[in-house]
Amino acid sequence: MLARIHVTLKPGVNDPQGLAIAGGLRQLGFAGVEGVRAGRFLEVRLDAADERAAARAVEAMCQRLLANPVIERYAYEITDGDPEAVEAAIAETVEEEA
Amino acid sequence: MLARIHVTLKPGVNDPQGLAIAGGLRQLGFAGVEGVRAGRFLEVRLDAADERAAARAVEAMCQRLLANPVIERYAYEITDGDPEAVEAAIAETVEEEA
Amino acid sequence: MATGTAPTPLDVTDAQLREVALSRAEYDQICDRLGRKPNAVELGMCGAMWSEHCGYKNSKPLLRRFGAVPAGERVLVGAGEENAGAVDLGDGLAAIFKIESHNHPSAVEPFQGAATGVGGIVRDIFTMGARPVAILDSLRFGPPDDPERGARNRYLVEGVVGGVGHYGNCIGVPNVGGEVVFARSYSENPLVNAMCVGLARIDRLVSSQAKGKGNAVLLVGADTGRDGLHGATFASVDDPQASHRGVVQVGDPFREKLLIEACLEILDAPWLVAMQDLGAAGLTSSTVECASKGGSGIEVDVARVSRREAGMTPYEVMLSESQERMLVVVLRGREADAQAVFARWGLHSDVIGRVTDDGLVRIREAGRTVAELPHALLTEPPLYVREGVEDERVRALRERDLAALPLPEDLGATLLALLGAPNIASKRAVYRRYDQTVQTNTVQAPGGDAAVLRLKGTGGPGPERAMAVATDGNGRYCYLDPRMGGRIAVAEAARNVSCTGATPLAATDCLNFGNPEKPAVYYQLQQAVEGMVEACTALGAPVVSGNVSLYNESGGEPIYPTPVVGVLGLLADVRRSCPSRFQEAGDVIALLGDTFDELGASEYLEQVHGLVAGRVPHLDLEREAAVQRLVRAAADAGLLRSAHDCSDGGLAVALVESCSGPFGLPADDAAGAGPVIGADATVPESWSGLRPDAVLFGESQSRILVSLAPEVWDALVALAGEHGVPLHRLGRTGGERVRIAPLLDVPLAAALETHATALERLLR
Amino acid sequence: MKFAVVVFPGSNCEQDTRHVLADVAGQEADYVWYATAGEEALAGYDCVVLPGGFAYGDYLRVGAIAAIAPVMEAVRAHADAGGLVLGICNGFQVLLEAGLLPGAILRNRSLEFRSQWVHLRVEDARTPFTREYRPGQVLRVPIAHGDGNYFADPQTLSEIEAGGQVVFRYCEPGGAVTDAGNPNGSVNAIAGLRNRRGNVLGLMPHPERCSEPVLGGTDGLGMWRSLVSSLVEA
Ligand SMILES: Nc1ncnc2c1ncn2[C@@H]1O[C@H](COP(=O)(O)OP(=O)(O)O)[C@@H](O)[C@H]1O
Ligand SMILES: [Mg+2]
Repeated sequence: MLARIHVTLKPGVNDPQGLAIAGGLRQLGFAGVEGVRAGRFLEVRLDAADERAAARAVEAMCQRLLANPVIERYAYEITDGDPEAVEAAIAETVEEEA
Repeated sequence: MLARIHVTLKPGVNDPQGLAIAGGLRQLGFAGVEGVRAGRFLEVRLDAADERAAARAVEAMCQRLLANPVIERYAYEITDGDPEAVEAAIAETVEEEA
Repeated sequence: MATGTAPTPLDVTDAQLREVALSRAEYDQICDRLGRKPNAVELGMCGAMWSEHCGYKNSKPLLRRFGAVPAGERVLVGAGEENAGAVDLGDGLAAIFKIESHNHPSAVEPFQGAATGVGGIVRDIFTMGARPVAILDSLRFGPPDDPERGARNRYLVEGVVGGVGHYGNCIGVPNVGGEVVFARSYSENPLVNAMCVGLARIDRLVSSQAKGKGNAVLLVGADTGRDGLHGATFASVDDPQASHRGVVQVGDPFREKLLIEACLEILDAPWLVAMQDLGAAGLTSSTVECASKGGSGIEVDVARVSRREAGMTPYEVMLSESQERMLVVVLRGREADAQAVFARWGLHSDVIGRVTDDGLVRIREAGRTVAELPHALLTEPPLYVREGVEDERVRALRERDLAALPLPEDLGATLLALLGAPNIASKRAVYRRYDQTVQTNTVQAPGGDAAVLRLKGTGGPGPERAMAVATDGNGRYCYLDPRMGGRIAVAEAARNVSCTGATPLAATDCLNFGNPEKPAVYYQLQQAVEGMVEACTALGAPVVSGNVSLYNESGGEPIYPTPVVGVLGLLADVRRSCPSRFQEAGDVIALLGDTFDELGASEYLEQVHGLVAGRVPHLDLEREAAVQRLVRAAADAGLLRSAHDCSDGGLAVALVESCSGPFGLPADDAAGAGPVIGADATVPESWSGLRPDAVLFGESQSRILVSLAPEVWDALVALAGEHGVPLHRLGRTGGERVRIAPLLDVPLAAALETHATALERLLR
Repeated sequence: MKFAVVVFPGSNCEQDTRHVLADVAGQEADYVWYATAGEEALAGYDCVVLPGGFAYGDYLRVGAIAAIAPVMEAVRAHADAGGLVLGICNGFQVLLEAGLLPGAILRNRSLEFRSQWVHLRVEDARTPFTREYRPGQVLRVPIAHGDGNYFADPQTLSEIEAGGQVVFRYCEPGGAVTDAGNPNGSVNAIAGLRNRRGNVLGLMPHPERCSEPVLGGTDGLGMWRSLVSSLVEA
């Protein structure tokens, strides 16, 4: 299975990186940029009986290591992703958009 | 609008972060972990005429600043996200899963 | 990409030869010496080993000239013998050091290119059984304020500096020195040279000689991926942009740190035979090196190599440049002992082969032979001795008469302008991003002349010893006069070391040049090496290691010829190390050496008059040696409160730098600064015949600005007399201004502010 | 006096720390391997030091993976039993991630690594780590970190301040706590803080790098002297 995990800073926690990126974008002339928040995106490939088992495991991973509850929160979805498929999917979107 | 941007290492590019995280998870007893890929997740709030305009802008942002084309690739979706809604959505998922 | 199936011969197309950067003639030579046609794997191995990067086919004949420098009794391992040079520091301790380039990778991906450059040179050092204790980085970029390329140049600086810091900070090796120089000539081809110094017990030095038939060959560290395929060959052809696309390695400093500790832990193990890091040309060069240095042979099976990716061919495995990998040779039967240590450090290891005695490098895949070559074939590429001819345009520039040059009416304003120029402004914006104090040995950090590092546990009951280290090189000098430029590169690095009171022991060098197949470039290479040999001989600093980076061109134009020299010196008593800044108000300011009407090739000439022209300042080798002996003797006798050499920007700039605060630490670092100390100097009578701008900003060589307590002035006069060195009393330290009467008088605060913050602003 | 210096994969100040404790302060100091499991791993040690470095490369989050290392069980037990625990730089980050100290660390405000000397004002000179300093004394100490930007949510912060848990603040040479004196953007210029009980201290600056005259400063000595004197009395 493949868990796609998003770890983001809680609102209210200042985000120097996000600020810098926003600044950089405006400098490049993207005047429309109102704000940027920088987070982490983790793809965890794991072997689990079924989605529920996987979700339980991933939930525990987030609580115990992947996110720091003091400053961060997390969300995830589980796909029965053979990773290749996902890779491909992403690749596609990129093509399309390119 | 809100652009949710995923920046990930190209397949085949060495991912020290992912390796270390996978090691940490196994140390915690998550034996099922087969591999981890670490990427970045950026939420860009921007003011644009419509989705197509936003997409054009975000595409340019990725190419010029947000991703390093030599080792990374990117994908994004544009939601007419009033951010609150998104925040809320994420928050929910967290509740549910918690 | 072709896959190897020996011994099926291969009828190579020109395209295939191009891919492995071999000429038709070279291919034919391979066939002759081999007595058959090589297969694809063998061809790839030959291409990598015969590349300039690994084989030095254009530079080796010139490098042999360094052999002419007397080695002296301090040299333990000379150039070319092992992965790095080694000198004897006493107390059974050896300093291992080397400088290396990572120019082409950094042009493509500045952050990872620079990071893996640091990783590579650090591996060269601990491979020999030394703990890395210092990193220096010598960098060249296009101007940050260039009208067209400024943004790209700033992006490269940001990436390279970020990468150097990322890697060195993580592995806990202090970055204690280097250079950052800007010139148009580097715009499309930045230079990233990294130097590492390590300390080893002399009786525990490790060799890379694979000896003992049947001994086991272990591959330790990262899994092997398709990283950097063709890094070695492509580092040897023009246009990095095109060449490196999609072959970028991502460094893992954390794994490197584990490798350092694990490799140092096994030094005492009776079963350790040899260690060799994997660098350019990966498994190919490391196996070949071990076999050839050991006068043995080696046999590895690529099927035993752990992969990061599926479906890799033997060709790819043998040529992969995946980072953070080491080859370790252990006594047969002791494989498990070795693997246990690595496992404890969380490092994966595979037994991939054996030492043989047949002079061959044999590569198998699951038993089937896929390549079999005599290591002599791989380590002895054809050598090319070429004809060097000086570029007429350069001669013309050098002959340019500067007498008619107008004099700036406000010399004070000119000084302030120079202090804000990227090449003269403090490099704090760069080095504050490097951990300078980890390992608790840093006595003098970046910001002065040479760095000084205390040598823990040396000196027995007496005071601890220290070593001093610095890098230098001036591409503009070498462009206008490669021979003099080569001399000066060595002389200034050694002078920086001598300014701390340390005695230079040896040197390392990185030759960054353009395409040697061009006569004008070959001439530069030849001349620069001659100049370096002359200076190394005169200053008693034999070259014990080095590296060559050629084909540094883009759009057909070669970069400034840029030899970068690192010099390491020894100080008997750490407490006697001499800082570069004034320490007390009321001290005497004096100059060792003399000033001439030499404006040629100066930073002033380029910044203020927009000229890269004129004669490079003359470096008299005997005078240089005498001045350095004098400053060391004076420091050793405890006469000096500070010593700082005059380099870019001349006397006026050196004077301002000396004013910037009493700590040996970066003076422009808020907490380090402490009270600054002004200067009240007067131009000596004897210089009244010189152009004022030459007096202030000329870059006459062999000059050191010192400060000392008035009581010891007579002692210094006497000492200078003994050494036959001119000594000029310039004035007194103190006050809130920098005055060089009658030429200029500026407020110190303004001068220091500009000097300290200009680069930061330029890079923003 | 017996000190344990914990070694994580990627620690890089463990030798510096041991050097100061043993060769400068003249105390007994052993390395303890991160994989040592069980509550007794640290039995017999008076003070446990988590040294600086880049444990696990600081990948994921600084200190995060080290905080779940087997030895941390014993570190927690040692702290719960009232034993002294000192976290320097990366060690401080590990203590935060392990929840032994409140708050968290963010990237430096500048987003750049900073290696320089800073000034610290001693806010609490009664702890076993600082008793040899004067309250309000200004120390000159090196920092070297890219992630030293201390953060705590408003409520936690007010608890920390109310409880007098702030031990060091970044300041100017004269002792004034200003933005100019704050090298990384830490909230309330917090450079080091202790737990409520006062037996666990974490700080970003490196006292072990300024405890010998040749290194340009000796303001770090007070910390080792404090530890020794308090342990002698205990
Ligand atoms: N890239 C760098 N990394 C570390 N230190 C640097 C770097 N560039 C310059 N420095 C330091 O800044 C100081 C001044 O550099 P430089 O002007 O080249 O000295 P000099 O003119 O005496 O050779 C030296 O201490 C040098 O080590
Ligand atoms: Mg100098």
